[in-house]
Amino acid sequence: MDGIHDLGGMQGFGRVNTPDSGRTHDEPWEVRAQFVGLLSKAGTGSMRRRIEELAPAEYLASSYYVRWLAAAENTHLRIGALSADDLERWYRHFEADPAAEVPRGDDPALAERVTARLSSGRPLPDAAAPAFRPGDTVLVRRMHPTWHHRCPRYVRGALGTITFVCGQDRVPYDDPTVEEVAAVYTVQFSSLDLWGRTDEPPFTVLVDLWENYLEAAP
Amino acid sequence: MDGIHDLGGMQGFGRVNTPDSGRTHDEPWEVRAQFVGLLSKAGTGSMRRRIEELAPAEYLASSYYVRWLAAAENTHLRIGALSADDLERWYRHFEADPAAEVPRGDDPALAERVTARLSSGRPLPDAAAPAFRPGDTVLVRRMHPTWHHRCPRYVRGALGTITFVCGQDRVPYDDPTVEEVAAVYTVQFSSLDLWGRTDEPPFTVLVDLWENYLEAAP
Amino acid sequence: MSHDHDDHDDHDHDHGHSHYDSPKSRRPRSSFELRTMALEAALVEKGLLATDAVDAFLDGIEHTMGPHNGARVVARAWTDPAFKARLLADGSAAVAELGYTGPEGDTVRVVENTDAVHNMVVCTLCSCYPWPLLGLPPVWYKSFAYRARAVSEPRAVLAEFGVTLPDTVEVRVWDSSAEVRYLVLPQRPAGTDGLGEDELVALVPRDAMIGTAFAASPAQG
Amino acid sequence: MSHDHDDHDDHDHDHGHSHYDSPKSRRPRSSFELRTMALEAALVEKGLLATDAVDAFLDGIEHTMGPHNGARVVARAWTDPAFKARLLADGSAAVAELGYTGPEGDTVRVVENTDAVHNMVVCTLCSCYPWPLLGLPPVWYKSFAYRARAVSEPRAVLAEFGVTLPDTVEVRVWDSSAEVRYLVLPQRPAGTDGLGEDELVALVPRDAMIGTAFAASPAQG
Repeated sequence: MDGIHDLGGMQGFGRVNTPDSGRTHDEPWEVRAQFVGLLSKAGTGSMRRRIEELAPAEYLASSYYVRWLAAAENTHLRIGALSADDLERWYRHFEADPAAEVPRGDDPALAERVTARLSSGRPLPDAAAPAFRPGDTVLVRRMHPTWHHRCPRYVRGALGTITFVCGQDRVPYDDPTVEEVAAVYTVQFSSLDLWGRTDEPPFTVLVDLWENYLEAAP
Repeated sequence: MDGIHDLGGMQGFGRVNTPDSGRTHDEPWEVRAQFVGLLSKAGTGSMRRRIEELAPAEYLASSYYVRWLAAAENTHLRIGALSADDLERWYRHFEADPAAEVPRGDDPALAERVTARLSSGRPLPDAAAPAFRPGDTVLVRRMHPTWHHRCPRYVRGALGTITFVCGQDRVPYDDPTVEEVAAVYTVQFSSLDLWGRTDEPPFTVLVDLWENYLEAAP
Repeated sequence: MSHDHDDHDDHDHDHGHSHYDSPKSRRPRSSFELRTMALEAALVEKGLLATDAVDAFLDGIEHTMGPHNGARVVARAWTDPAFKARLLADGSAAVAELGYTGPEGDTVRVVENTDAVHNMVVCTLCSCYPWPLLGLPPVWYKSFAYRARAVSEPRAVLAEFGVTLPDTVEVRVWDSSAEVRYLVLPQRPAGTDGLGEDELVALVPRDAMIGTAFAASPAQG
Repeated sequence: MSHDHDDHDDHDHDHGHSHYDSPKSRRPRSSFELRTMALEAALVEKGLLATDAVDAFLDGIEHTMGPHNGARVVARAWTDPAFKARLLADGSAAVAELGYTGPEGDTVRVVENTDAVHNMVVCTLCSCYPWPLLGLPPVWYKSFAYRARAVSEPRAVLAEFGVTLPDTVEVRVWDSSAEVRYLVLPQRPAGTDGLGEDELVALVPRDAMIGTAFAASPAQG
């Protein structure tokens, strides 16, 4: 979907480098919320998509890790894996008793797989039959996708040059059972073709895009 | 600026037609806030621009008339026409005494000019030397304007057809003393050139654009 | 416009236009109302606001202006072919014949719905709207959802209003991004041949002049 | 990485990785912490979460992974021309030689800063980042401002970090929108000819590997 998460080129957000912004996070619960969401066995699908589905006003009002937390809560409620009552009951439990600990539910086999995954590398396989080659000029399709995708709006309709064929990968969609694969390319754009002349000298932007977002330049 | 106000094509906002959304407003203060902002003599400049300057999260979290109110407050504070203390003092005054009335400050000459304006029409003058004519194909420039403008992002880089020459008008900028004028055109786009194929049959979008947002199609 | 759902301001009829809640009201003032009162009072205190000018403008936008004017224009166009021709050729001049001019209505273009074309109007960047002809815009016209979706999925938006069109009808969406203000001329309903202008006015809901409704048939009207 | 400003988690050293505040802490838990605890507890209750798997992942992302790995890669490339050649030709295979593989680091591309080119990395759509090489991304990398501005005004962003470049340098901004993860190979600082790999590691701040800092000179390091 073309949601609020697609921020490239938007103005009005102020400074990047602010006091304490070099930290990775501020509170211990934050990273835990992210990984509880990521490792849930409830079948939440892509958490990226779940975060994109937050209401735009909530997305902008929430910190990074609150977005992860809210998306994880919403998704478990929506798919019926948890009820609002489950969450409220436990919330009141921990609120009432500061010494209460979160119960453990270990799964050594899964923990072992996670540990193995943490030190394994699975580079993208080579693209089987890429339609474009380095040096080709391509046009990013104009679209209005209501499904999950990874094609930022700021490159739509722009001409770019294929710089690398990154490999072959599953096309991101809502439905994790869809097994479509496509070549992924690094496409190079001149800032002039994205933003025209600005206050800065022209620069280069490189974006990794699936083949189905591209067409041959006219 | 390319701010959060530029909403064309964004997804995630839900339904348009909701209960009570046929009303023009809900509370009497709302329209008053808009016109107090519009008629201030403090030299706030374009209130449109002032609303666009709200922080994106505040913009999305606020109702239409709260945006007008917040923009009017911010602007008067920023230009020094009012102090935070002025606003707080009066706020506490009205909060403490529900019967307190807002003081009047009449200006019969201005009121007369307003009344006259309410029944006058000032159509745009004809464009002096328009660069384009109906039927011409134009390309909307790619840009990254940090100043106030009226060129939505969703038409940038798209090809369209000049349908009407609307007339000649001041180019919108931050600085109200800049007196640049340019022709304004109605430019017609096929939805295919904006969004590609979608669930709906192709349709037509017509956008009124100043000449400096356009160039001749290559 | 009794079938239109914007006759709502019962609580400010005392003032004749939008002012603050009367202290007789049982509700406590909201923080927004208090902020608005504080802003107005502080500006008056500094000599930066003319109360009578604000009142005059509000009286105009809430009473003189409004969808009754647009409906009159539509009914006139339905009954007077020469007026309709002038209206479509130069909207600004034609609505001025009826006296419907003023701020946010200086340059007017009227776009006609036919069997082949359906028009709808939006302002994606803010809320531009033809005040002299339609008054203040409805909440939905100012909503983020309408501003976002009208230009990218107009039929889905129309469906929410109960307007469905054959695939062969061309939908034209006008994004009022400059100073031209748009009025949709809806199709005259069937079964209205015998009706005069005043009766026809009652068949033109506000939303039909924005493009999210049809004119009403006499049975509904 | 003592000159890097992300050594902050003093309050969870007891656990070895991000857990909840100890009840001995004097602060009341925030509503967000309570919500996170409730979510975790409810999932465990339903058999939908493996606590040991979460702990293992957090231990990896907060300790095994981190900018010390990226800095090792950089220092190796500065001192071993054959490694550098392999690294630039096939980042994934070269970092695997050092064991720096894992989630969000399966496919790695290393981009080299030179006198003519300065690279910086962003993820405009979310927060993609090479975990095995750099750990968790800093708050600024995940900020709306960075995601919005890096691709449209990179020099203004760099200036906020004290990085200014001659106009003749080509700025290349890499938007990690798919599964490739990027590491910037900063330029080796002057005056480091005599230093070994371990000493060089200490000159590579995390931000230099994202592209918003230079490597430190020995005097600073």
